[in-house]
Amino acid sequence: MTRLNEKHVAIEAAIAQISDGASIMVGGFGSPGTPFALLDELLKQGQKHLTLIKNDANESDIGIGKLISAGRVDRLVTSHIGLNRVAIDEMNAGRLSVEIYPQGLLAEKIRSAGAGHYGFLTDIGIGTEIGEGRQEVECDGQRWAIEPAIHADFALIHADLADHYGNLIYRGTAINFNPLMAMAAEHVIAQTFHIEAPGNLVPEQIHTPCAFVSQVIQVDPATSEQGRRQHDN
Amino acid sequence: MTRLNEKHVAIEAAIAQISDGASIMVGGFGSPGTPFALLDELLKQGQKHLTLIKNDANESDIGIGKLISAGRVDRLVTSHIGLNRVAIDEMNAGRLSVEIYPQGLLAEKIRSAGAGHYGFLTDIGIGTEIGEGRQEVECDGQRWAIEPAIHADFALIHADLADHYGNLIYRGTAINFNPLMAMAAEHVIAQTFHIEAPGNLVPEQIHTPCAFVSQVIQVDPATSEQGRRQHDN
Amino acid sequence: MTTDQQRILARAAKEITAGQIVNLGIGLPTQLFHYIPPELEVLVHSENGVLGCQLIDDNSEADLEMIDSGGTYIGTRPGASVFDSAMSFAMIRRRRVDMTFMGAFEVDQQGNLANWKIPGKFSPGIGGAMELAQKVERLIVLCSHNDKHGNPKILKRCRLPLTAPHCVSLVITEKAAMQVTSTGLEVVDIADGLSIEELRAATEAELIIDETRVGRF
Amino acid sequence: MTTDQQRILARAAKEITAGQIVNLGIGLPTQLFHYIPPELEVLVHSENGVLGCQLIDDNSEADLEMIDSGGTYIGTRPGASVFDSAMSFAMIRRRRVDMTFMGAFEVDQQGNLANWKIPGKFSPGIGGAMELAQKVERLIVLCSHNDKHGNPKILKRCRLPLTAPHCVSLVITEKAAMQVTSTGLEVVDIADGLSIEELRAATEAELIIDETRVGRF
Repeated sequence: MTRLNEKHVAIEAAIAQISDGASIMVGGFGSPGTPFALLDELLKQGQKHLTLIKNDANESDIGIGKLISAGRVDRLVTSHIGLNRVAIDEMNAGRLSVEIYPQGLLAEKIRSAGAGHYGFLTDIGIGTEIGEGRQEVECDGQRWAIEPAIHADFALIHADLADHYGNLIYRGTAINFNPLMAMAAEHVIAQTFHIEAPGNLVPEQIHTPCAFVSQVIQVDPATSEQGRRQHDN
Repeated sequence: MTRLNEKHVAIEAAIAQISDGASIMVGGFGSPGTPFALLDELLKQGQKHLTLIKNDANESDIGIGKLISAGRVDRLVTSHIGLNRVAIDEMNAGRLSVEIYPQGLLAEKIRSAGAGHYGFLTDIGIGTEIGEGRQEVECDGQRWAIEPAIHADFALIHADLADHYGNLIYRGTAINFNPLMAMAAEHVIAQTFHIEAPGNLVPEQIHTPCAFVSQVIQVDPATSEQGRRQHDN
Repeated sequence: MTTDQQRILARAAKEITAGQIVNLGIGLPTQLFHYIPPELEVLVHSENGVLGCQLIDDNSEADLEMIDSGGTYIGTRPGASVFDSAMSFAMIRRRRVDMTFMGAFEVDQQGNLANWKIPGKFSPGIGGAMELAQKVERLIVLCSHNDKHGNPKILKRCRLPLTAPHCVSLVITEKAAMQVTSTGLEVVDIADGLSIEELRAATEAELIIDETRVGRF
Repeated sequence: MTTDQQRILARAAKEITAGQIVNLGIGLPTQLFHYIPPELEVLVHSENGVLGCQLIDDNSEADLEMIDSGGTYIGTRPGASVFDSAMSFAMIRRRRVDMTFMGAFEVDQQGNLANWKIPGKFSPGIGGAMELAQKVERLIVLCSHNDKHGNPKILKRCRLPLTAPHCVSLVITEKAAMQVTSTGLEVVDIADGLSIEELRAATEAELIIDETRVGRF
């Protein structure tokens, strides 16, 4: 692990650790919680053949939508891509491999990696098309589907507030998948609007303890889609 | 579920819902987080043949230690009972059935019920005495042990702060098993030092959302072991 | 909003009572926000991680980190909490959400529901629908009685891939409110001015109708 | 505290460096708190749910809701967090704790550890020891070299039920610091004034000793 006292780094150096072919968990449900600045830096640096794990595909011109549109993503593990027409077209054209899970199972598969398990046993989806092809096991006279953990090389996280050790606090519905991915990935890069000195965060209010976080990057809300209104409904 | 607007009740009525033979999860790691007032009321009301699920057995003259000493507990599911001489003696005399799990597995078995799973797959303890007798399954060429979820009729929880809907905030190391048990048990009774009107808790700071909590009871720190210094080391 | 939709929503709102936790699916169900009076102690769950959301007055002053699962900017009411996606679905799988309202492509007289995929045509993913459908105690479908070509959506048996089997409690369309029972689909209420024959003609499912008990809405 | 224990602790403290996350087991390892200077940026993890604990000066003013896993009242240092037991052990199983110090009944030259049960005599439960032993990157055993009857505790093969197999990296006793390697137990340091022969006589395990490289402590 990165040492506590060496985590606050520049965005370029943090993202440069990602190589072609990497698997990357990306926080966010829609726009809130999506680490737009980290994704824009990834777009700029040019890594390709990426596997992304994210609840949704953002919209086509923001966040991971930009990476998909630029042909940089080979595979997407997700629960819903309905708001991204480009992702749907790329999937239908066979250029983007899309693996779809029910949202709560996706969350738990990531959390399962974060808890250090192989996976978990569920009754969700048994007998439906989306539950086909899973290994099952009989326990207490009933069939249960095995849902293996989802692992990744990197997680890109958006937090509201951090300290220099990498303790993270999220805000509003920007929490979503971020704390789960922070536990799960091998290497965790978190962007945050504010970085405080250790001691300035209340221990009970920390959502992700610093032990899970490899690097923290301070970003300006005004420089990315983080500060952009996405839709007007 | 209890309706949101009907959760703030008297301690007698809440504990009176528990019958003989009930299974009860009890929060706490040592003294912090142990719901002493709820346990004292349970002692007073006289329910017997209880199954308790708690990290430890407290000390013999406080908390669940009192219930064990009074012969009210048939079975204890725990990770360590080293500080309670009476519990050890009762176990050795065959009057108390004790089921021991590694602490993190105990936490996850409870959390697994709280997440609505059958259980999870782990490599913890494979090849050791404490890992014997578990159902195993082969996935990706490796053996994994199945750890089934632990369920309970009731959970007795200690929080620092609540609102009338049953949202809970814990403090310090009194968090421990409380939020996990609050998710897991069928019926969740939480004691708390302070009860606020809904809206007075910050949404991001709530550890246990009210959806999981059946009743909240206000207790006075001074009336139970909650305010007693347990040891002087 | 059409008057048909308003009729559906007004009928649906009667199912919501004080003290409940309610999930509103994307589309028409979200419009139920407008039918929940602020003083009613109800917490609306949205599966992206919030319990206690409510409408905001002025979208231009929205908090950019507060949306519901449909992407609408929202506020919170007193008693609200926000949490991660694992907690949000634990709440669902543990049946801590009392009721959910959802749209449907098809629903049938066994209470089967199809609302996520039209093979070869529409498959953006399932989102949170499967777990909500499978686990929430009471699932109420809000949908038009027929599709835009006039074909029935209330069927004998769903033909599309299911979201979950045997999950629907009540179906509310502009024509009727129909309860799923062990013996079939029982009509509770018929729309004002609609005859039983007209309702049967617009429906593929066999409807159980007790004329002495059926209400109007 | 005995001088033997002080010798063990002083040697153990050298393993802790700035920026680490360290877990201190119940008993002797907890005393390492006294050897971590406040200015050293180290967070002490305690498995009951705190990262960043430290000693408090005045026990009579202790916060009654702040203990470590051994039951000692503690405070926190800047950068600390508190969390539930699932999170605490996720941290352990995900190898986010860099190092743990533990006591031992027996340890052997394969790095096996027994420290939780003496059949028929002592079996209070395993607590968090198994997961710490199995998953923490670097496990350092702190124990007396021999039991109170003078019998060796550093064995060829453990006889008691194991906490975890092949988990120990380094063993520190009052007589030696011994590293577990693929070829056996290699002596890194010998206590001042102790001869190699005396060390071998007090030890059941076969010791690998390179006289030109071994240090003193």
